Amino acid sequence: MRKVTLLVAFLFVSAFLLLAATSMRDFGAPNDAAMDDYFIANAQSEVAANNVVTAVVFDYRGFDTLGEATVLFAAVVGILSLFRKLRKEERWGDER
Amino acid sequence: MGGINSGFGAWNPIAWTLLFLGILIIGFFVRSIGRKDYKRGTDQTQPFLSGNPEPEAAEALHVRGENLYWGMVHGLSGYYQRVRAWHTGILNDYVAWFIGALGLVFVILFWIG
Amino acid sequence: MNALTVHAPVLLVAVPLLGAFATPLIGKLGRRTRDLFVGLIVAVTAALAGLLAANFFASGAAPSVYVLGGRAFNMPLPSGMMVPIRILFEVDGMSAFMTLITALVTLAGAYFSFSYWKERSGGSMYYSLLLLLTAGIFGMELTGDMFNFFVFLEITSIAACGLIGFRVWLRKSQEAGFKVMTLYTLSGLFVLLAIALLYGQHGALNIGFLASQIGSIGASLVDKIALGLLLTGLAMKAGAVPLHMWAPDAYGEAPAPMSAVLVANSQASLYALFRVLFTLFGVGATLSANGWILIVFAMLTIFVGVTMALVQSDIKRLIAYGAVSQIGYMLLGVGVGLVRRASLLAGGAALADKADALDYGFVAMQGGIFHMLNDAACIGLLFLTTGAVIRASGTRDLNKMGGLAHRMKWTTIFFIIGAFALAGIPPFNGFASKFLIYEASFKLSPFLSVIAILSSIMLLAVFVKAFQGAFLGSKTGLSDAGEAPFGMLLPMAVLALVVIAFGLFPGFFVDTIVTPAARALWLGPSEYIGAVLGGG
Amino acid sequence: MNQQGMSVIVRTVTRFVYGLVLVFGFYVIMHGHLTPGGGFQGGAVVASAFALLLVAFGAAGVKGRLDKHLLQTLEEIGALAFLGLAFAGVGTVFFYNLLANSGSLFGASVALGPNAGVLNTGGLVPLMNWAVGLKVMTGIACIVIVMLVGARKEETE
Amino acid sequence: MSVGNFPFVIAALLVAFGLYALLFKRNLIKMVIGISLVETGVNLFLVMVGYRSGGAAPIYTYATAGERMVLPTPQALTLTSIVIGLATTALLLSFAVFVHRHYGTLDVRKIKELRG
Repeated sequence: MRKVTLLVAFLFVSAFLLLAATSMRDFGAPNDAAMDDYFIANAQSEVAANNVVTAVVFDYRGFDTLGEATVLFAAVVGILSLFRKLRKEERWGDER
Repeated sequence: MGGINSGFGAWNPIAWTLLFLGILIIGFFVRSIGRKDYKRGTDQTQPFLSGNPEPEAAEALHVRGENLYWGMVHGLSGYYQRVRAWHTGILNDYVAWFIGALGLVFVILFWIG
Repeated sequence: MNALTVHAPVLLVAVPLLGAFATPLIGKLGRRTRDLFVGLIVAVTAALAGLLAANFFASGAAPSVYVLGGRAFNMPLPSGMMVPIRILFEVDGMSAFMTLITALVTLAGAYFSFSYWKERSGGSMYYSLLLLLTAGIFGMELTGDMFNFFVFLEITSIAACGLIGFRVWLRKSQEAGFKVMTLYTLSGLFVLLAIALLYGQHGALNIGFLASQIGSIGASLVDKIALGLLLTGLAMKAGAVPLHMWAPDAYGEAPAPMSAVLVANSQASLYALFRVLFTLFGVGATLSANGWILIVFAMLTIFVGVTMALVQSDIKRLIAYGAVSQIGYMLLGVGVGLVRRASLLAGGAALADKADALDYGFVAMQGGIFHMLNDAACIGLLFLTTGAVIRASGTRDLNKMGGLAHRMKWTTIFFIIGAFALAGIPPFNGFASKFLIYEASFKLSPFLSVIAILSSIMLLAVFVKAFQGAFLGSKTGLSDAGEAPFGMLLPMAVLALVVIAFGLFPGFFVDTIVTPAARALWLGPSEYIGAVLGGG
Repeated sequence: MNQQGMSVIVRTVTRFVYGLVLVFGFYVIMHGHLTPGGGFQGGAVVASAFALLLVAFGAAGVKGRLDKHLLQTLEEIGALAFLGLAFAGVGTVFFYNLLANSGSLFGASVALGPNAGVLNTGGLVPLMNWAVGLKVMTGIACIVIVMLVGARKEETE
Repeated sequence: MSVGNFPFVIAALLVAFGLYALLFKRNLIKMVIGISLVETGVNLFLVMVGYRSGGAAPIYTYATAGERMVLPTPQALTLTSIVIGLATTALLLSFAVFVHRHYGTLDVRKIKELRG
């Protein structure tokens, strides 16, 4: 019974996802590409980079890239902190 | 100074505090004119545990946290059984709550709203 | 305005990032140097937040933008373009208000940690994660770009989960870490899906531009689905019942000062929820339905949170459920405001005049937003005291505690202050904001305010249980418990002073910082859009 | 897969391929602003070379060569370098690309439209590529090593 | 030729499969796989949103003159979200390692000390 309700809810939400996908504009025909056309037109003159994607990644949206590097840094620090060497007074199950 | 006004009610903590202090002073005054023949060291200072003798073990005098409000929790036991049944520590159920809430939000947005 | 005030928004994110990247390197120089460095970074960040907020609220509280990487910081649009192409930081009343909250809680948490985490391992990584979490929260509150917001959301998720699972030797902390990480990632992915839908429909990522698009051509079906995804994902991240299941685990298992910062994290996603509902979809799309969704979430959150807190025997988890229930009051205030705003817009009334006339919707939003600040201070204070108590007694089980008030007098006093304030006992600050929420929500429907008041009373009962279980009782049992060290008492004292100050002079704070924040949401997206696209 | 890695075939092939993968990764990083790729992609390629070493020679085989503390330090240096490059433009605006078209290092302008590409262009972009490349390669290698050693400890427990 | 919305539907199906794994799989590792399935679907959707029919990669090196290019922004966003997904997956897996170290199992139904 519980599983059936779960399945119904799951199918309902998936149906909405499919509805969103089918009611999007057609594949390959962007509605409004003013921002991206600006990138394609001015990346060479402003950033002096042939690779427009790299120009977007490191110049126009460079702050996203900084955040992305930060996410990776956070993951590394988190994993290192999980696998760190504990002190002997930090015995397992100590609440303090 | 310092008060806030909610359009149809007002709240001024400074005035409230002054009033509270005034009531305290009055209370102490009333208390000070009470009876003075209070004898220390007699039965008057013994705690009255509904006629029982005071237990020796000091822990027995302390109602532990879990035992507080046991009556209220007992009265609401039906509700609590249901609500605690929600909080199964199983991760799939948590995801299921998310999916269910998503579906309800869609329903409200598209049919009710 | 000098260079510092110009660059303050981005420095608020960049300085903690610098500290986070440099802390493990500085940590090799020894603990004292590292603590000094971290304290300096946190203090500088808090000072920048204060500077930003003071400068903003003093200068008439008009939204200002900061273009990252442009030729000039205040030219979002290149010549001849109608869409901003670079990432913007946008500061309006709500953002500046939230940065104050975050700065306060982070300051207290970091300086508490200096003595709380002294004899523990991995201090450098601990403070690095703390600074990353701070930077992520500030970024969430300041950014004006949808995808950039998602990136900061993920930064906060990963840093928060690293901190939740930081005490590796506790099995529950690892369980909580996995659960919270899964749910955070899921909600973040749905937010990203919504952002992708919006980008596919409108070809832009700037919040102001998207808001103007949605406002002008109305919300299409895809926009509505994106709204639903954003709403649910951010409600999950904010911990609204029934999506709160992760919250007690997270607050309960993290190190005590980090629980306070995690509350600030939840409030940041709450801010994002309000931003989406008032600015992004502030005109046109199903306003009253959004408001009623918020109110339903709020009612469930308030009642279930309090009642679940009543039956906890773990003191940290008890406070955590209290924190969950407080999220509901903010949702209630702002939800009432949203419903009222929708009806006013339908009636074609002028929102600014209604705000000046203290319409009950605006008062409700004032209360909800003011309660964010109060809740951050009180819950932070309570979590810090809980950390000191657990450190002293070595257990978290209320059935084993008792009699701590004999030795930890100051901690007891701070706990009483925090508990009374959070439970809305006058003259503390919790009452001031809850008073506004009660009266305004009573105007909408008496049922709401009755439930809210009853839950507030039950919250007082909850704290009485915690106080009686932990502090009262005879001196026996955990008799080795001494008073918390000065390094822990000082941040508690600061937060307690903040609580008392907000309680005694609520009018001042409401007029100076809360009202501009509430107006920024209440008046809708026009100003926000105007700051980006010009004119508006 | 035991402590000293996999069979001799795998190890021999690894010795051959390792250098090639490294060279390709550094090429992808260096030409990030001209050809497909960039700091992240190239860094991931180099990290995959490290992972290949780990798989082939085992945790014990690379004990001396890949030290996780060194990798972590290098990663922090990369992150700091990236942040510093972002701070470099703070005279104008945070993240302002002040080297582009400036005539100095990486400051040459490019001919508009399709061209063969000049390495000495892009302003701060190639430098950021290098910083991010260093950060990503060391970061992912650090993750792989730590998780492998941690899982190994689990088996022995 | 136009394919309508068919590719978007595929991305939505991927997200749905990931949700199914999250809902009905009992193993922590399988739940992580479900998370990364959802993430793959979202990334696929994001990068498909940026496609312009008949467009080439937005890189001017040795490009044919006057050629229409696909939108560069979604590719940058997808790159970012892929790296974020890597980070989250790595952290989730190491949490799974430690959960197994403490509980001796990866069955979700047995890892429920935090309830009520």
